[in-house]
Amino acid sequence: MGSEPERDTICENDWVVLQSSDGKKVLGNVTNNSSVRIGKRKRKIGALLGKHWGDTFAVTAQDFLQPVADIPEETPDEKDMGTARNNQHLQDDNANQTLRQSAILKLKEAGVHGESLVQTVVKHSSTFHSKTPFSQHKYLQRKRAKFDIRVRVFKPTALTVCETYFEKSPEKTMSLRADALGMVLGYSGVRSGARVLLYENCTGLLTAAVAERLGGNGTVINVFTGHTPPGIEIIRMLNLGETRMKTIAHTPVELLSHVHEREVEDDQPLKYGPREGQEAGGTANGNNEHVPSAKRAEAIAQRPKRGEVKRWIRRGCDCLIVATRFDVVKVFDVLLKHVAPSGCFAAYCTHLQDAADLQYALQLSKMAIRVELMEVNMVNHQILPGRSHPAMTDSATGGYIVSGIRILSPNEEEPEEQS
Amino acid sequence: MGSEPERDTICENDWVVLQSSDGKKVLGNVTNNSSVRIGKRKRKIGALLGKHWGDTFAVTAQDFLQPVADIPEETPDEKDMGTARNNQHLQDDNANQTLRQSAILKLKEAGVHGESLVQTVVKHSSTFHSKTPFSQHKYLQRKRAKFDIRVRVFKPTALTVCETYFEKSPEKTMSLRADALGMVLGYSGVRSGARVLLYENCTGLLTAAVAERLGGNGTVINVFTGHTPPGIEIIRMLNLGETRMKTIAHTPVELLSHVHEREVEDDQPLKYGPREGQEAGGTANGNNEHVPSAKRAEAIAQRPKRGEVKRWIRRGCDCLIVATRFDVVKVFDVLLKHVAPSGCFAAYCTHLQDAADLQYALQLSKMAIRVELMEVNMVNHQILPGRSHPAMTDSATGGYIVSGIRILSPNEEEPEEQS
Amino acid sequence: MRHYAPDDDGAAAVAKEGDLVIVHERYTALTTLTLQRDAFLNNRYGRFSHNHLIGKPLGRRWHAVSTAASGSRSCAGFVHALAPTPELMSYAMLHRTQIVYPHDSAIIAALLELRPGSVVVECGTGSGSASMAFARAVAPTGRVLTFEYHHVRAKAARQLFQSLQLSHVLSVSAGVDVLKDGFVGVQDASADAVFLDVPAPYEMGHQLRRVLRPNGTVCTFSPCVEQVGRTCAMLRKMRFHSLRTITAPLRTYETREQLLHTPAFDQLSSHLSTAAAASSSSTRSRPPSIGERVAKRRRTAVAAPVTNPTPAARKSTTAGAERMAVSALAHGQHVGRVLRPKVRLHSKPFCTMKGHTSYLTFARRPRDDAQREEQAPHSQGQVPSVPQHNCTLS
Amino acid sequence: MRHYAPDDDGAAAVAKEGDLVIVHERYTALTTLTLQRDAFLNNRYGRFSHNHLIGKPLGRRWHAVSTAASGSRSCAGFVHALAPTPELMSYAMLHRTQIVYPHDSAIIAALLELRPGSVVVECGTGSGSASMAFARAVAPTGRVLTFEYHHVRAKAARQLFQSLQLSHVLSVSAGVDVLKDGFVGVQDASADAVFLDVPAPYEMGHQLRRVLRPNGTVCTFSPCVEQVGRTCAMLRKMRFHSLRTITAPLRTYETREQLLHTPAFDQLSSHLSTAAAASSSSTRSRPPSIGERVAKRRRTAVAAPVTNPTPAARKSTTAGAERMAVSALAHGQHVGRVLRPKVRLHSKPFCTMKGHTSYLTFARRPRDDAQREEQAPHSQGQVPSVPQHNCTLS
Repeated sequence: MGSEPERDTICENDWVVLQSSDGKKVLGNVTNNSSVRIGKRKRKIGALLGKHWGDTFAVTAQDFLQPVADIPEETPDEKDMGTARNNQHLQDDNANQTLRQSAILKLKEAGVHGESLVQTVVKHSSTFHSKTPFSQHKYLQRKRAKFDIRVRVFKPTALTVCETYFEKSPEKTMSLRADALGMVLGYSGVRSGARVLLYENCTGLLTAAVAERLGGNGTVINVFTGHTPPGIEIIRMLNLGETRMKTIAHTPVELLSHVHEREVEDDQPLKYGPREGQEAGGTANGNNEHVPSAKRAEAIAQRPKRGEVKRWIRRGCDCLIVATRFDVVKVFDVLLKHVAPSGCFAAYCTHLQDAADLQYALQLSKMAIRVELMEVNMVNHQILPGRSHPAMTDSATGGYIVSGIRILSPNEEEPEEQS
Repeated sequence: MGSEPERDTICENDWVVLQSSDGKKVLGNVTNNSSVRIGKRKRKIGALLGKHWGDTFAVTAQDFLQPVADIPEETPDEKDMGTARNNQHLQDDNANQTLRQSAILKLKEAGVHGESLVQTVVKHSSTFHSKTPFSQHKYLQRKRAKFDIRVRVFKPTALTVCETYFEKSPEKTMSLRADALGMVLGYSGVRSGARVLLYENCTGLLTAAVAERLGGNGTVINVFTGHTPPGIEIIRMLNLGETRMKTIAHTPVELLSHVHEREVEDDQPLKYGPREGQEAGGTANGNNEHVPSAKRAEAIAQRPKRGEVKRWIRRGCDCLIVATRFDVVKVFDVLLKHVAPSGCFAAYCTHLQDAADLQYALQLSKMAIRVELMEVNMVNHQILPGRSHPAMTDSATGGYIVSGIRILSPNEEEPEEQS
Repeated sequence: MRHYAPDDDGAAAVAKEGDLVIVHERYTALTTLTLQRDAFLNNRYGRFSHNHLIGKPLGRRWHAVSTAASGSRSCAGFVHALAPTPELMSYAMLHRTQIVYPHDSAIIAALLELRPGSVVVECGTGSGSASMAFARAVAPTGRVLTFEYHHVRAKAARQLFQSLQLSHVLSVSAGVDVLKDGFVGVQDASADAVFLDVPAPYEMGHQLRRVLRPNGTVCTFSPCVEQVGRTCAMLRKMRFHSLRTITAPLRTYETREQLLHTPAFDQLSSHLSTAAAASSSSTRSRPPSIGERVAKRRRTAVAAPVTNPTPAARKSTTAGAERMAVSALAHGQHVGRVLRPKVRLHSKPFCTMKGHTSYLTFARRPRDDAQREEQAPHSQGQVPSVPQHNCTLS
Repeated sequence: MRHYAPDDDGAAAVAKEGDLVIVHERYTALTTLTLQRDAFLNNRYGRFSHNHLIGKPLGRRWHAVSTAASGSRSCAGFVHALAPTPELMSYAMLHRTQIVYPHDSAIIAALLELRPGSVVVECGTGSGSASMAFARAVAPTGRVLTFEYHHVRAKAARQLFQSLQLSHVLSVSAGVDVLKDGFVGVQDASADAVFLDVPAPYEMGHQLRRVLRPNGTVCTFSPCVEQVGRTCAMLRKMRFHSLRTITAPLRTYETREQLLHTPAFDQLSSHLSTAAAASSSSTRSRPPSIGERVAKRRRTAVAAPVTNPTPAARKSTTAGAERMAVSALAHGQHVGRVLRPKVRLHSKPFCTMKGHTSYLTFARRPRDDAQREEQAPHSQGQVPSVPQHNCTLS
């Protein structure tokens, strides 16, 4: 059915998501010599090649990654809020540390690293032994996170990439959180084989997520303005592979005004300028500079023909997804009419005012039913023996989703329908 | 210091909040012959006279209240969601009840009521004995709530009256929830002795709540439009007593444009038309009809003099509270300038758009700092052994509060200030 | 929920005999219907001919051929027939059974990283609402293997999936006591994801380890926090990683056009006698009736130049008076005498919300490494060893 | 937090020597200061003379007499000196100690029905943030009796309350092990409310029964749900009624003016060559710079007729371009050439929120009736009998 088998091991040029033991995530592109920033320094990640997804690695003194059995203790026991209240110790560990920063640096240079460095630091803490076992544990964990960094490698999926961007650069993905992504994909009815009309300002994250859900069958019609798809660099980070990349049709918005016309360019692939090497499909390399011109020509040839995209749109799209910084009502004005009746749509908005405008406009339009405005709420919980509660500090919002089902408004219906 | 001692027992003409065992609340005014609707019928509540706040009562077959020791089991054990999922019984108890409605009615007429009626009904249930102990318990509770109604009498405080209205007639109090009320009183800095400027459309609830917090010292300047304070009937339900009632100054809005002028009416009490008997202060009777004209004249004489209110306002109010269905920005335009610098304000809004407008307008005005827009969130929890979780169905919102501190904007400062 | 073949060039889908469709009467009244030639549907809106739908695209008005039998309405009404989706199916079932809410199953599908080709093991099936959402995400090449202890419910679910033409993706296994016998028929390390909606997920640790592939994800659905505590303890003991517990309360909003009028505060600058100010202001602050508002909106719509008479443009002229006014202003059009009170959109949550559905706990299965200490699982619990018999799924 | 005498006719309050004031440098930088004649405050905004505040009303700009010692700024700045409130004091303490958040203490005060004259027993005092909020609600005739085991913290709290001139309302009892010795010095049935912020509230049932008056309310502040479970079990056993557990997550919003521009969708109706459409649209959709926006707003403000030159009116002309435009329209004023792009207010929550502070459990003490079965309290727990010695509160 066109979907490629998923590879179990990491290959040259694969993108990876590396998660440190403190939960922080970072994206990297794996080559023999590539490196990513983990903790405060760049680390060589060549050792990932050939390893399995889910494997864990330690950072060596030489800033290499090196496979290890597992991360020692996965879930840190957090502070017991109930009792800690009554024994507030001095939190400033450095004041009680007799080992100077320069000494630690020297130890590191001498090759002391990882757990042995942690133990040396502990030995030099004047307060470690006066701490409660609970505080000792916390102290050790902090020091391990600092001196004995472990990372786990994850597949770059819509989920892990979404979470990485949400943590590190939410402005690039409109702060799209994983639960909002899930609801957009669910309420818009994306499924393998569907024609999905899409307008997004999430740097390609939604395009890639839809392509992942299509699994090689169907089409994402990613509508863009301008002469080239702007900001879609996340797409190449999902290791989508050729089959799934081919389901993405970046489509200039002007095409929408010509879907019912015949044009001379209809036999030719969609025309738009290249950018950032995303042409090369699943094997796009991370350095995004010189794409060989032959390869580029090939990539252009693989684009769907303009006439074909027009035919798809003429027949009606199954799903519509919008996530825009612009006027979402205007975007719906232009796109909703190309959704086939009974198709689903979902718009992601970061502000209630936009979502409210859209909800209201759709209610008046008679082009949709079951229009709902949902707040995307997610509460994280700490679940530990005797110390369970919602997260003390949490992401405040996942934004808003307006969903509904396209119907033919009375004015759109042909008279013969009223039989 | 002017605050009256709180009475422990219920007196003639007191208002009371009656809460049934199912949690439903109702307000009533106690006289020898008065009655309130509890369950589906009106019940005589004369028996409350002379009893203590917090006492419990049963409903007799003759629809009287009658003191009882206590409500048998206060907190109903709710359905165990975890296991109930796997043994969904038929929920339609009536189908399994061999006792007909008419037979039950006859039993009631024969004087069988309360617990004995419950036991009779249980005896005639064909499924009771096949139920799990847990379901039996639930069944009994439902039947008790129906045939053996118990109520507990609470003082009508800002809290209990607020909750009663929120449950029964939220439209009268702008859906003001108890937590929102608390936040309004807290962030506006209401305290005994303060001058509180107030504009509300909550039927007097906020006016009464502020008077309760003033405890007889200070003033609530309740600004109103029209020729009589509209919709303030909740005030009399709080049994505020004369001292606290006297701190309420219903003030026509036109007075605000004359605070710096000298007028001939300055020596006279505030002029506005009477309405709904609320003139008579703490002893307002519930039938709100014929207030004797002598009493009315006395009530009017007790109103503060127009010139006095003007002097208060000239010197600046300590607190500003607004809860309006109208344009909240316009209301602030008119009222905020009468708040003394360093005074606090809080506005309660039901819609985010209003709160946002106000927040933005205040930020631009330079008449306030520390302007915050808070969502009023409260989650109820079911806490039962092994079955604890947030309430499955909950009130969705407590509205929004915009709070801040009034400062003198640069344009308002006198030049001598810049010494 | 039909899936296109890859070479399907995308003709507009039409309803066929035997298809299940959703009949949308109004927001709270959704029913399902299997199309049969020459059959009729009767409801409060009238008598509807199936033949009007067969061979036609869905999502249009389906007009009644005659009024309802009760005769209470004078003219025949219409409803909408829609293609089934897991969301619509769930809402259609909502009044008669417990469901996994659509927003929950959407979030679960995303956090389980479901995609075409994924294999999901689910226990128990229940109403099938989560199964349908998972099936949509993994079709056509993936599988959802769902276990339901109760035969009656399993049969209902099987019929449901059959009517939705999902049987090639979803198989229901009935009557297996999973706690005792394990996920019978599921091969070792074959599942990309496991979803547990059972009373004691914390007793299924070894089953999870057996069927999940390394790095595969489990999600448990627990209404009570005590159950979550035991589940997390089990998952930590089994060295699962990336533990996370979330809840997703659902708050929905309504948006209305609202006339925002000012109380009689405008007259403050002019000195009026108390009575006069009061009476004039009280008339001024009277909200106009609905009729007046509608009339005003009509006038506005007429006065505004409609340059683009497509449905979309029509929509934007009527989409909120405020927007209209602002954009007319922005385009430099003088709207003349169309002086409107301040009208704006107001949103607030519906009064009550689905505050809690369940705690969702996610965790990933660790890789098996020879040197691990948890190789002696029997020391860790009372869970029986994994049965290896290979029953076929029904 | 000063309280007016009842016959105080309300002269504008002025700051006096010895008063504690809050110095607001910016939103996140609040400090406290006790006024002393001829003293100076030095901070990053310059050198400030206390004399400028003494005898003057607060809430005005407090201008520096000279630039900051570091000399990094060329001109002297200003800060605001504010009267202390429990909310401001809590925020001022926020960075150095754990506090009960102001929204929590506001809700607690309301649900405990605090009012002037109420007697509140609190355990433990901690930073004193809740105590201050309670004291404000019960002053001047009520009392807050607060227990703090740790002498250092008790001393700090006492100093704090002294500096706020709250000592007549708030008394701090130090060093009492309340679990063992009970609320020493609190008379039987004298408290209208009890607030417990302690690790084991579930062991204080009999103490609660002793000091609370019938129908008085207890509130426990518990971070973890397991503690809440034990507390509720205890309260049920002690036949407390009206049990209720809530949490109050705090979500705050920011509102900004935002220029909402349309992507290059406007040109759809006219046929343009791909390249031309692309280039023209990309310039058109460029958001104007901040400078352009400010310039435009200025022009708008000038063009709009200012009929009412009070500060409030000035505010309303600048309060959001959209409002301006709409209301100008509503008043039939032709704003002519002031053609503005669509500007609107956008609100969204700040990224992170205080998702959880504590579970708040409320319950009311039952009345003592002779016929009750819980008259034998010793059968119900390990709590020692109530000590009756009558230490004075310090």
